[in-house]
Amino acid sequence: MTTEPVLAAVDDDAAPLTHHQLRELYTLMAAVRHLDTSAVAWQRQGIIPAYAPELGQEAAQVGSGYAVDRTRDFVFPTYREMGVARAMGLDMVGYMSTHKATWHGGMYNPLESRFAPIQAVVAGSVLHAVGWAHGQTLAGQPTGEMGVAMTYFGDGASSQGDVHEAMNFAAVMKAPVVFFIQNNGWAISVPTERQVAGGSVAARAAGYGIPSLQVDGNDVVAVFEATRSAFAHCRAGNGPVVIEAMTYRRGPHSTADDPGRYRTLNEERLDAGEDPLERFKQRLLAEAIADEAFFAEAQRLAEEEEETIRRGIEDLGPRPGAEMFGLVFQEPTPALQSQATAWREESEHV
Amino acid sequence: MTTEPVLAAVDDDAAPLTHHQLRELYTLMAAVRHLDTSAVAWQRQGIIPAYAPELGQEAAQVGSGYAVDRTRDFVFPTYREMGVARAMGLDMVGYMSTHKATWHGGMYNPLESRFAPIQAVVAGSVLHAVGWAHGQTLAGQPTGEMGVAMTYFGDGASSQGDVHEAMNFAAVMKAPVVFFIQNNGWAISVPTERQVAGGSVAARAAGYGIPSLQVDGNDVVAVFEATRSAFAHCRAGNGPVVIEAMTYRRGPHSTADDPGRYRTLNEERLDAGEDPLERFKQRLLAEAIADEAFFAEAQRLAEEEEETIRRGIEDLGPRPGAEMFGLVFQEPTPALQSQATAWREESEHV
Amino acid sequence: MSETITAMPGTTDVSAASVHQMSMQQALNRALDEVLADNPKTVIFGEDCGRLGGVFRITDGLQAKHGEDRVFDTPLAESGILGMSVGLAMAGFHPIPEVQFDGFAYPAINQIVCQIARMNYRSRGTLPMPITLRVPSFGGIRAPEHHGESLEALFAHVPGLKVVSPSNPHDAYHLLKYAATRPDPVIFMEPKSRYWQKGPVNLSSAATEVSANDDGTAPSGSLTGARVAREGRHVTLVAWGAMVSRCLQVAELAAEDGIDIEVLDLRWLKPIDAEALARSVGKTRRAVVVHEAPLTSGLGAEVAQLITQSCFATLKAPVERVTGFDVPYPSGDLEDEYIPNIDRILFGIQRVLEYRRG
Amino acid sequence: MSETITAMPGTTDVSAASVHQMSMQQALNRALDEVLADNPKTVIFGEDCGRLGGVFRITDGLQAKHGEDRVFDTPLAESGILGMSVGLAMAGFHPIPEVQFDGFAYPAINQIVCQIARMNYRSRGTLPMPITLRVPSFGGIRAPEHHGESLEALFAHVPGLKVVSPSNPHDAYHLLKYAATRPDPVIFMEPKSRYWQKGPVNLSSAATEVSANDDGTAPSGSLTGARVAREGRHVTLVAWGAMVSRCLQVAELAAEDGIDIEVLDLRWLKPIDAEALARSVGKTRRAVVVHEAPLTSGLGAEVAQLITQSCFATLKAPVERVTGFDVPYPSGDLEDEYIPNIDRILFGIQRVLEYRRG
Ligand SMILES: Cc1ncc(C[n+]2csc(CCOP(=O)(O)OP(=O)(O)O)c2C)c(N)n1
Ligand SMILES: Cc1ncc(C[n+]2csc(CCOP(=O)(O)OP(=O)(O)O)c2C)c(N)n1
Ligand SMILES: [Mg+2]
Ligand SMILES: [Mg+2]
Repeated sequence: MTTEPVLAAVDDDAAPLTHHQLRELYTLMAAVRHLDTSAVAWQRQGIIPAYAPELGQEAAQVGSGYAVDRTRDFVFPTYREMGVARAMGLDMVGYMSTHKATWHGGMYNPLESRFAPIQAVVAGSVLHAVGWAHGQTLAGQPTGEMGVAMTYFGDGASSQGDVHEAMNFAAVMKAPVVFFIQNNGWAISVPTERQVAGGSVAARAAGYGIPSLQVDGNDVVAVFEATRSAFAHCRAGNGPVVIEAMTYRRGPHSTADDPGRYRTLNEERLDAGEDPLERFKQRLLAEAIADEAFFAEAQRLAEEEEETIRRGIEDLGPRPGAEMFGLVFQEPTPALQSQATAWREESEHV
Repeated sequence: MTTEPVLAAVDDDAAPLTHHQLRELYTLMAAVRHLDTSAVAWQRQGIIPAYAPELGQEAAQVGSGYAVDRTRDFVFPTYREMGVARAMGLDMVGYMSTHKATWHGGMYNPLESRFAPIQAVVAGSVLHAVGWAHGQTLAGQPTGEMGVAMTYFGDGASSQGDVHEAMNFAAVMKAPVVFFIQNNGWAISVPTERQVAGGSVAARAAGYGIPSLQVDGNDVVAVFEATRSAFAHCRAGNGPVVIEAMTYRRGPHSTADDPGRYRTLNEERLDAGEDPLERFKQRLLAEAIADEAFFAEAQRLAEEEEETIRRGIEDLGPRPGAEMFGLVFQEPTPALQSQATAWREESEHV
Repeated sequence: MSETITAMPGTTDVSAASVHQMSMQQALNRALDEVLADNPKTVIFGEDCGRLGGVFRITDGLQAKHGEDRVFDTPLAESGILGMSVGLAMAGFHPIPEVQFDGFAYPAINQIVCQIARMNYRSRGTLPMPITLRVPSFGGIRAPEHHGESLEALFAHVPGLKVVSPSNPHDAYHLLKYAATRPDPVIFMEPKSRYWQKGPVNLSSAATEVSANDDGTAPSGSLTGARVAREGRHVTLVAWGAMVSRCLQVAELAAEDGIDIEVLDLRWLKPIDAEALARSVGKTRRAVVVHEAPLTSGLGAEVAQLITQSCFATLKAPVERVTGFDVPYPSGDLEDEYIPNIDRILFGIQRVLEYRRG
Repeated sequence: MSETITAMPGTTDVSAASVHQMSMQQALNRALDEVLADNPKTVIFGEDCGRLGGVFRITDGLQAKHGEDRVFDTPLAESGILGMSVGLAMAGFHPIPEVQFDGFAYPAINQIVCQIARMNYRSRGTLPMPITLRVPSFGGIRAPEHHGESLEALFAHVPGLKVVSPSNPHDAYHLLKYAATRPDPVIFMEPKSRYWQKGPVNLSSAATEVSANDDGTAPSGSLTGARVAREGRHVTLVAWGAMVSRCLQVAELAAEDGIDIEVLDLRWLKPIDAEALARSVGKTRRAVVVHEAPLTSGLGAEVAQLITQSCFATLKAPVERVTGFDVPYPSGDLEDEYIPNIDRILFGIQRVLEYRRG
């Protein structure tokens, strides 16, 4: 019926990554891997009550996050984008604080970070990205320099009605949005084949006239390049792009989950494919872009970093109860103020 | 990515319509056309407060409704399927009563009619069709004899998240559902090109692995045949089908609407295409399937029928207020019963 | 149907020159026009808001005047409209979305409750949501199903939202201008059965000025609080939206029997002006709350409980509620049986007047 | 933490043989197992309900035992799950859908309010909706955002729904079996913080029998009404779900000071057992309602107003509400500041005890 929509070829999306950049990507992935596995340990040690590991999704997250221009783009994460956050240089204590149950959404400044608050509603922020992106159009950003919104969501989230509404709105309004799906094979216990009819979220894009890219989500360079061309397409005013990064959730859904109930270790081994970190390492070695000393140093840096973040998290006290009341509105209401007063009297006995 | 899904060829969807059937189709369309234009007049005369005309959509509605097997299928309408209702032999006073503001949803028996209550929420019943259809699978209906659900909705409704959830559920569960879209060019004042990104609702189906048919919605025979093959496909256990009937809303959105605010008469004339009734008449004449006497008789029957229905509607008194309370639950609650008592005392002074 | 607009404290310009007769539809349209002109970040959108000017013509002419970037039609999806509003607000815009009818706010509730109402909180104040959601509300126009709903109890229960409903053209004009310039989300419930009623509107900008008290709370009678629509001594009728004019009618009828009714137009449904309730019922010692929404868990319960808390010692009778029933909003033929009518309100007044302890 | 289960009127079998110690999770699981066995038209579905047995394991083992047609996973879409329930009910099934957490009922509100609650009415009784929607509810488990919400006020306001919440394993077992065999839609709110608490469950089927009075209303104390969880003379605490056990704790503490507290476990949040409220507060003359949901327009207002209406003449103090605040449910670190704690409930009791008129 319609011809398959394709990405506009844009000049500035072609330059190959430098060796420096490739090493930087590895360093980021190593930091993310170590922080992620450590956070699971923190949970076991009682430092944080819960965590949603992104083990296995480092390439998808770092590769895409690395393509963001933090002077003008904006990212809309779910609850599992620690790797994107790290790649974008977020304050990671602020990021991790949500998992310590300090503050829903995290304690970093989303405006300065260009990274929206952590979102616990599956598909909850996909439409926000469309609105933000349409705002760039309305603000009259010159073509070629538009800020781009990138919204992350999972194979499971793709079933939500909001995703459909978002893709349709974005396409009708030609909004500069990158829909970045991490298809990690699972939505808690439900595998993609019983979730995503037709087998691919990217395949949905054509129905809206949106170009799409299905990419090996375990290949960090492939992910980066796909994201970079999607950004270029959007920035040039050509409307939205859908990227589906095929990857695998190697860990449990969260530290509360027991994957043994719905998949065997053998299935995990077979389905997970190559470890994105190890695979990238082998490539860097094979192409002589990095040597063992580099990897050892990356690991050392990752450990140092984790140490600092862990200490920050351990030191993080609970927020003052008054914030419950003070942060609801920009202009507080008398009714809420009197509740705050009653709370102070009864709970703090003042 | 995926190969274009196609309809399963099923034996029993091939027989050409008999002359008798073709004439019956015309008779139905003539009855619908006359009732529809009369209902607009009723509104002007104050017999009913409002009406949503289906002028121009007679072929789409009669052609599809005619394919329903009322011993086992079930239809989920919107608020504009008068033609389907008539083709399925509904009690038309019961149907029209919703437009008299007698009872939301109409007064016919939906179970006996195999026609769900009139639905005012755009896309509201699309998921119901999927649930009903999955019920056929669960009930273990023998393949080839499954009851099929047909859900109607518009180009505007296609933007709702529920439609996406419904198509995905239906495809994942292989539910016997026909999604029948009447793309009539408009959702109140918004034309399809600013509503349906990509230009076609049928094109969305492939993304779910659902076969689809885009059909000339002003050709009653084409619509009938498409619907018949979709039903055969579903009945044989092959899962859902999407049909998009391309037609045109020749009238206002409703009797409260003023299309002059958003489209010119000239645009209407150009975009509406051929009148489905006139076009079918010319074909029947050309193929010598019917003669002028037949058409005159069809018109006479239509007028007679409208007369009866109008009288039924005029005679329809308001429902007793007690029904407000009595029909909420199967098992009424004491709280509601005491509200009913208070109402009777205060409003009926008993 | 005449409605008295009480003079607003703090209103300096009361010259006849700035007072115009207009319908609520005109008043709202004018308010939006001015808000668009005043703040280039304001955008209006929804289903049929643009070219058509809305099914109730509230946005009539605004697209032609302010351009398609400022006033535009969206695809037919309420969650999309509200979700998009969040993103626009994050990008620094001030969205004024419309849902076409009350009943079609339900598909957007997830975005309203979990996103719009919480983003300021979640982001610790860095991402305010200056969104004014216009909702043509309540019944009374013999409309199809889902076109006559009262969602105020739901909205008022949601932390992070403010909720307001004007009862007359003057308030509609000023409350909409006020709401649309606030940094917090406001649900603006328009009584659709009142759209075409005319009334005096004082367009003077002084009439919108809200001079807060020292403690940050609003002075009584100002736009941020309730309004005494009619003074009286014997019973307070509390109402909002379309029920205010009905209560005023009832008061006229009751006056013939020597019963002097005070009518309090609540206006703000969240936060509720508890002081105005206490002041009025402190004087009359009897109160009846009137609303169209179903009784159980309706906003009438909250109003009644606020009154009981502040006036318990002096209250002569338990607060009465005259409301819609716990049934789905019925079709036009039964509408008058469902919406509180004059008789039922009079019975409620009678109950609080005749109440005897024990 | 011990909870007394008062003997149920009409319970004939009180033999120890049918009394088992089990957690609420086990009681619910057993109830579903039996309902599936009893009625072949019953189907259970939702996100992760099948293979995983639900994130709270309420449906654990049911798919393996009853088959994939009876207990199945759906795609991740709550509106889809509830919309599908409507169609299944129309096809003669008895769906027991689950939404995974309270906060994720919002995406399905449109289907719940506009479809499930109205289809029986719209179809004039020809299309009943025997749907039991299970909603793991309320807070207290330091969960992520949207996993600790209390939606009872919203549900109770919707005409066409019935709403129930058990506070202990025995009630959980019987109320779920009762709800799941009714012809009307029931929202079944499970207090997730109580899933793992054990208690005695009398499995005797006689315990579920509800012998209605002649007028069709339920006898007090039966499963269709409230339950006196603790008798007392001085103050009535009204609560439901997880707050019941907290109120029982408070009652024990207050007893040390000589204050004799009655705890009424409301159980049914729609319809509310107004007679039980009148009976209890008619005796104690003082009442405090406790709930986790935000104060404004919460169900506490309705409960308070029902009490005030029936007990106005004898009430010694206005009904107090000890509730969550009008703020979004906070993160784990602040949870204990938000949920009514023992201190705040005691303060509420003190206020009704010390109230002096004028
Ligand atoms: C609207 C909504 N429904 C349900 C949930 C509960 N839930 C949290 S994560 C999840 C699975 C998400 O799967 P997917 O989108 O594939 O993301 P992944 O967890 O694999 O990263 C579910 C059901 C939720 N958070 N939001
Ligand atoms: C959920 C919802 N939102 C808005 C409306 C108001 N409304 C009624 S019909 C309509 C346009 C529908 O267009 P389409 O689906 O193309 O059907 P058509 O009217 O052309 O038959 C709108 C916006 C509604 N009924 N339901
Ligand atoms: Mg996933
Ligand atoms: Mg249309």
